[in-house]
Amino acid sequence: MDAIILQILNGLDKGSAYALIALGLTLIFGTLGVVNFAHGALFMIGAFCAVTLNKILNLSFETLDPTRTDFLGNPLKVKTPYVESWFGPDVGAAIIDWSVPLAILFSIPVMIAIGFIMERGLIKHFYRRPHADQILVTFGLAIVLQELIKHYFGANQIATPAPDAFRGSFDFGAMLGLDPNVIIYPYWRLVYFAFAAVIIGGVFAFLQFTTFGMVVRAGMADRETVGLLGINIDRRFTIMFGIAAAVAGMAGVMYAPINSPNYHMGMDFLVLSFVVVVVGGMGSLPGAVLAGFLLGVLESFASMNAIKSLIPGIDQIIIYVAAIIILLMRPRGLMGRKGVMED
Amino acid sequence: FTNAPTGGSVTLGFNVPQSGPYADEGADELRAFQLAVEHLNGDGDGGMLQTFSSKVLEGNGILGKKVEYVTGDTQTKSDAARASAKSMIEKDGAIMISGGSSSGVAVAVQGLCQEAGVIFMSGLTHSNDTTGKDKKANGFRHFFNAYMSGAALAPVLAKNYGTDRKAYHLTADYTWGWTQEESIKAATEALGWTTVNTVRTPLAATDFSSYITPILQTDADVLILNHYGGNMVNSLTQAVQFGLRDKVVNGKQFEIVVPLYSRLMARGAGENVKGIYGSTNWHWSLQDEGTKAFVKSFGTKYGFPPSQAAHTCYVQTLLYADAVARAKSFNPCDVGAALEGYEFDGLGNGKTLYRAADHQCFKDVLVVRGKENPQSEFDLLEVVEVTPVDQVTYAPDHPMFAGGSLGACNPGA
Amino acid sequence: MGILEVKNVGKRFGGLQALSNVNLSIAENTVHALIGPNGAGKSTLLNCLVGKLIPDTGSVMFDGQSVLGRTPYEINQMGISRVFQTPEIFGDLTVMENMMIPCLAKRDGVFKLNALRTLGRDAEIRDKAEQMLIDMNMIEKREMHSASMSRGDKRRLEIGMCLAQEPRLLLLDEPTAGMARADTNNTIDLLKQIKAERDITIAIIEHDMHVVFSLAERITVLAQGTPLVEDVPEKIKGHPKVREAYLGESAAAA
Amino acid sequence: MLGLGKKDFILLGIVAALVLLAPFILNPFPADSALAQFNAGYPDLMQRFMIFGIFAVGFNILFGLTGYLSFGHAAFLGVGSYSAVWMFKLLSMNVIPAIILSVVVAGLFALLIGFISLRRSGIYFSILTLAFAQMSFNLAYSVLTPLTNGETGLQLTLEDPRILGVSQTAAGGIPVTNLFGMEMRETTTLTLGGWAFQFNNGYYLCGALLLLAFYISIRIFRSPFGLMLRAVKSNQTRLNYTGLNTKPYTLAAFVISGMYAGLAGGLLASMDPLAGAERMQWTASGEVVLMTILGGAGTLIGPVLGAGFIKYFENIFSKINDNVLHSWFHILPDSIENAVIWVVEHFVGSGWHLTLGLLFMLVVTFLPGGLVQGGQKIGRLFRRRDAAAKATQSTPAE
Amino acid sequence: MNTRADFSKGHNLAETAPAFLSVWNMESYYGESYIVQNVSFNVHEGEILALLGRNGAGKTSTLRSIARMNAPQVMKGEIWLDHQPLHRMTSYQAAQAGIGLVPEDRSIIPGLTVEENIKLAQIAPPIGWSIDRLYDLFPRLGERRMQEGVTLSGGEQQMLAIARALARDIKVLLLDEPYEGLAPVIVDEIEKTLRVIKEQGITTILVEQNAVRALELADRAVILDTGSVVYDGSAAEVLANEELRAEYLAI
Ligand SMILES: Nc1ncnc2c1ncn2[C@@H]1O[C@H](COP(=O)(O)OP(=O)(O)OP(=O)(O)O)[C@@H](O)[C@H]1O
Ligand SMILES: Nc1ncnc2c1ncn2[C@@H]1O[C@H](COP(=O)(O)OP(=O)(O)OP(=O)(O)O)[C@@H](O)[C@H]1O
Ligand SMILES: [Mg+2]
Ligand SMILES: [Mg+2]
Repeated sequence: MDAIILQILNGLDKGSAYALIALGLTLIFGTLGVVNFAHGALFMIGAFCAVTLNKILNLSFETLDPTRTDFLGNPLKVKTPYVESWFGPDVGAAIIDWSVPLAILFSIPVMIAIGFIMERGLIKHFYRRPHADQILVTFGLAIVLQELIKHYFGANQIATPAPDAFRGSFDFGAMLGLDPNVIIYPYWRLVYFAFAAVIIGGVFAFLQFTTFGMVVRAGMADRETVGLLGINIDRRFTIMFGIAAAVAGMAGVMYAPINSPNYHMGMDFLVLSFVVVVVGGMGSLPGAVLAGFLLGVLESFASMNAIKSLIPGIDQIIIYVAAIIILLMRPRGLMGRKGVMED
Repeated sequence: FTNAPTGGSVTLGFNVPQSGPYADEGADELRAFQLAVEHLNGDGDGGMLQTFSSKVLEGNGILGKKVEYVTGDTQTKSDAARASAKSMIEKDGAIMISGGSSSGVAVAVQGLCQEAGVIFMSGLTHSNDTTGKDKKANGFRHFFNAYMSGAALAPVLAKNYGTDRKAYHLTADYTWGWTQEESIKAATEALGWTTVNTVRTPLAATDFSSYITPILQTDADVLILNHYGGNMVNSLTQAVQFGLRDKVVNGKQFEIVVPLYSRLMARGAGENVKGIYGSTNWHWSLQDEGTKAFVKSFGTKYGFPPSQAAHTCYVQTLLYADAVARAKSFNPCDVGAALEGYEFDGLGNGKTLYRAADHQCFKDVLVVRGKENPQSEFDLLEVVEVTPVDQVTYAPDHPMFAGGSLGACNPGA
Repeated sequence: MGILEVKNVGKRFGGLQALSNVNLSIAENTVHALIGPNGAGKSTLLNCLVGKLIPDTGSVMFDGQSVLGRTPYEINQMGISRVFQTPEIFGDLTVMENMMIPCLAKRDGVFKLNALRTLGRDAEIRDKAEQMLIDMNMIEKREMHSASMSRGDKRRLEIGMCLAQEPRLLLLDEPTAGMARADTNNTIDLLKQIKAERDITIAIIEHDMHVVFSLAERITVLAQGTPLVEDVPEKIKGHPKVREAYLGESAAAA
Repeated sequence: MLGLGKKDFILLGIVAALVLLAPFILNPFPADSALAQFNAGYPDLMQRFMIFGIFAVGFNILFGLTGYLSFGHAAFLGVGSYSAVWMFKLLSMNVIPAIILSVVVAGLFALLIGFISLRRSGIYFSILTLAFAQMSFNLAYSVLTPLTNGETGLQLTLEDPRILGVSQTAAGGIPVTNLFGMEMRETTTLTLGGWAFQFNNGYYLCGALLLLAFYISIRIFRSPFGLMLRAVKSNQTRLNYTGLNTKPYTLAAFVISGMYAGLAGGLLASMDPLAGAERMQWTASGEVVLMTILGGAGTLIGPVLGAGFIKYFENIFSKINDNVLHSWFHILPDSIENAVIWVVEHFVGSGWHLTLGLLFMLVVTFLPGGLVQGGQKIGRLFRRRDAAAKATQSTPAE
Repeated sequence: MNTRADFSKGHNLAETAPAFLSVWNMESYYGESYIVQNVSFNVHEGEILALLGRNGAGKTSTLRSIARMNAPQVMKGEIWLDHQPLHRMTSYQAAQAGIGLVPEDRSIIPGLTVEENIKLAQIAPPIGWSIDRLYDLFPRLGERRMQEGVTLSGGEQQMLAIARALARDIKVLLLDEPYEGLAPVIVDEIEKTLRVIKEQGITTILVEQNAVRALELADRAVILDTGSVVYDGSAAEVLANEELRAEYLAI
């Protein structure tokens, strides 16, 4: 029983990560109709916003400490971050400690700018091109972004810890009056879950309660006609792209403490996020979110030992099996709209 | 024989991961190779050539031929690695291939070199199979292996954590992971530990939460992570996040063990490695002369200390050159014969033997622990014990290594 | 007994009863027109005949066989061809290629794996397609990319493609809409000629009364999903209900 | 000729000539010159050009004609490779049975996957194929290790129970793949001055099969079947209402292109008897998509060009290291040399991916029809210049 | 016949124009094919102009050029609407400047209901008729307001397309074959509507295959043939002139 509750928690948590990535992707892929293979790269860049901010906050001046030596036997250079010298060691250390949450604020303008540049500079020429061309160009872009990050940050993962305040786990069991220390869940993952809920809610509200969503949907179905009605669809597409990039970026920032970022993490998530979006159904935001949670929970259950011993390797393929079954049972995924990318 | 050097130079092929998750390790290997070539050609400070027990290398290349090298990208895929190695052999006339950062690639390239008739001096490969069931006459491994990790680590674990422990394994679901799991399990069980469960995790997994929470349901009190690279960083970070290390089970503090450590990658786990035991082939903080010489020349050139992967690649290059010089021939069979059963010292791991029966080096193994108070960004691990070679030696027909045979050496066309 | 017998067909879309109790019999070798106000259910009825929609009730028999439950291509192979209200052609292909496809479908059936035959040397198909293009007065456009034709031309091409299949029953949904008067007249002539030359039954939906009255031998007026009247053209023209609900003053005067 | 039109026959002729002369064409620089780095005329790479050419040509039959974008085609290549290696292990080192088996197995596998996946179209189809391929990859990497040897890949060993043949050669090695005794790896080297041209048996086998594959693909493009496939891409509704069942057409195209992939896989294994699971990964499937689009989807020769392009970068650019750069630029003054090298090294060696990514973007942005379109543009430029020259010549005459 | 008498060829960018809507020397291309060939005509405020010609004559292309759609591309010439240079605008700017086009394929937007299709037209200013007023004009649309626009019957779609144009406050209404697919009674209705619109001062260009009907309604007529203007004059004259009709309209 505890095991099941824990796996549901895991599933929801995983699901919120999937849903968040899929949400950003579906804004571009499901709504603008651009097969954006660079979406994973945006997610990765988001995570590197956290790394970068951490680096910036850690910018240090060096002093030589003659009493200690480095690995070559020379006097050791001791680094003191500027923030610590400016704000005092305590406040400074606290700022550095909180670099991941701070990076959210940092990432929003950065990601929106990246989204704008990407859309204005590149993607806008590809709305009318075949999907295959979009794949080629965004894949190229993803590689380029990835290689740039690799060049500046290396290929290894970079530890990007959450603030100390979020270390440790919340004890659900104790709260519910069960055995303590059995149903525990890390604070940061709970934060991630809440954060995902807020972002998903925010995006939904924006698209639901403004006509923006309808206009973009219409623009994707028939740009020409929307233009005839006096609407500057290009601008809205750009905004949409910016939002999508920001969502991807924030998802990345928040994920950094769970999964130390490296340049490759975008590609690792790419296939999965496409699967989630398509299983959710093209053009449907709720579908993407639902599929994210569904696949997250399924994956968690499939990795339970009891199930694994029954069907070896099921945890490796559950997502794909589920995708196949869902797509065969429902022609347009869970909630897909007719006619969107069906040809 | 294949690619017999005709002109004034001889070409070595360094096949390392330049893309993919192990690219940094590959880059470090490449640095080491370049340094080795420099030293062989008599440039630089000579590095370990000064401390090497064999003195036949004179800094004038190999057998008087200048050493040149070509590089390629394995992409950590056996296919790509073989293609790259083939191009070195077919196009550039490389006579020895070295490098690599995973066992799958090592075994695949070793097989290729066997068929093509060149020598393979493997880089970082830890699976038992490389010199076990997949061993090849033309292939040689300096790096240690999973069995040795287990044999070295188990006594230290028993000493620190007691002999009455219940272990839970998370294992990367591919050949290397399996051999490591098997080795560690056997070694720890021999000392009285029990194994609660061994769970395979998909290679592509990045979120291990659903493999970690079931541990909370068992009475296991040690978690052993048979993971490497990104898997290791993520599973360790997440296990710590889940508060495993703060847990007390069966009245004992819960512990995590990472049997194969890589300093480069441990950085990705940050604080979380502190106090965690593991093993490693070599570490720059060793104080023997060979290590000091190598760290000095590497550190002076590149500004940071070398990794174990760099060390093994450097050493392998010297060993190959030395074997050629001693055999006075580039013929792979002669070189192989010179390496087989060769005993040497001064290359950082103390006295070492290249065993003839399986082409595996036998030397001391380091047990390390994540350092509590690192002095610098490179100072992540501390050596807690140097396990003597006798303790990690096994019979060539040990069941974990059985099944293959070296076959005959192949000098190629 | 007509070649097409529609009995009691009904079709519902959500809250809308698009067709109810439609009974229709089309006699072999006649031209039968379906007219009626917009949204009367004419196209829906056609969709039920070709397998695009499955009626909720009733039966549809073509030449004594039921078409219900068959796929569009099976129905087509039975001998029913259809021209759509908005032209459906192979926009990426040339006019000639467009025309060859129905010829191939006629000859080779629903599927034939003739992957190693060369189309360019298939004189039979080529001649037939060319002849059809000549008949349709489009031969000079044979190499044209069909998507870049004007809409009237697309429609003519589609009619030609359907005729090339030599169907026994040809269903035309507003075939001359958007066609210039001259081409409309040509099309009328062509249909009359084909009618005269071979055994073919034509059901035509049209709002252009000129076309309807030039071609039709019988007319059914559909309104709100049910047949209002069915009669010969002369009677329909003067029918007061039809005048009021559909024709209006100007058309009736024409 | 051969049932081809004149243009197609010429195209086939050109491809045949290129295949035949590739050892010369791809080796333009003397072996010890600084630019020898750019030579691609060594057996392994030439074989790869041919093999991936076959793969891409087959993929193009599906994607270029019907527009169905399969994202799991690498699975067929992988299955082909595994079948071939098993054939070598169990039956004989002759490549013929191995290749036949790989084509057949890949075809059957494609039939199964295609039958299910083709129930959907558009992106839904793509994701279905992707899911199948990723499943195959994941299983091959771990659970199916007894069959696939997992991460390491399926290799020949000294203990293989070869029915028609020996487990070990007299010298104690593993026998090599051959075509009725003609060893695939056998290479004759022709040294002419500073040049060393390599002629490899395996390469010519691959070349012959590429020509055959290419020829069949031309025939398919020009056949009624090919027309139907293009019609599927253009308008399925019309096709249905013209009495044609689209499903068997698309399925046939899917199976044919799966068999091409199987052939490519079988050849890969015949040239180098190893079958790795990564061959089935989505990146491998993505690669063939990129090859096809890059070269020009729907064109006959485009996919072959695209395959050559990508494989060239992967194998040649990745090998240019600092050392090579220094040898190129050492004539420059030190500071400039270092600056130049600093710039260039981002794009070669471990930066080869960056170059590839940039080229993808440039090609698709400026040559929407892929490399083939680039070729046509250049061709037109010349023709126009010719025409202009003629025009100026003829003006005075008027 | 008074074809382009009002201005000289190669007219430069004067900031005023002789008429409410002026098209000067317009040349448009689909890719490399030259379709609208040096077309000029004027439309006065409140006028109905019938634009006639055979299939493929370039009528649709002319309307699309005026509405500044992406294809065909106007490569040369000027288009002025009420002193605004349309030729320097993109389609949405032209629409905001007062152009309303009812395209020949109706372009109902998939995925949107009838009402959403109309609402969409009222997002960008200036806004014209209210939704209720449009439903009064086309009660049929009111009945189907929640239905997906593309599932409407052909005639209903036509109504929706016209309603959508009127939902914006336009100065010029470009109608591409508005009667197509409509029952004769409805055609009568729409004709009446066009008269109402005219009274409100909206200028209309009407492309129609049913030339007689169009000419009866229009004040003036322009006839195109293979992309060029071959007649520009009063509508009545065309109706009266047997030869003209036979030559260009085949009626
Ligand atoms: N898929 C559908 N969903 C809901 N309603 C539909 C659908 N298809 C058609 N309808 C409705 O059914 C009615 C009949 O439509 P149909 O297309 O048959 O009319 P029609 O007689 O062909 O009219 P027109 O002459 O205007 O083409 C219309 O009111 C239409 O809105
Ligand atoms: N997208 C396109 N690409 C290339 N050529 C086109 C395109 N659309 C139309 N044309 C060509 O432009 C010419 C004019 O077409 P247009 O649609 O303007 O004619 P039209 O007068 O509206 O004819 P219709 O009465 O048939 O609608 C035709 O010859 C047509 O072939
Ligand atoms: Mg209709
Ligand atoms: Mg038109």
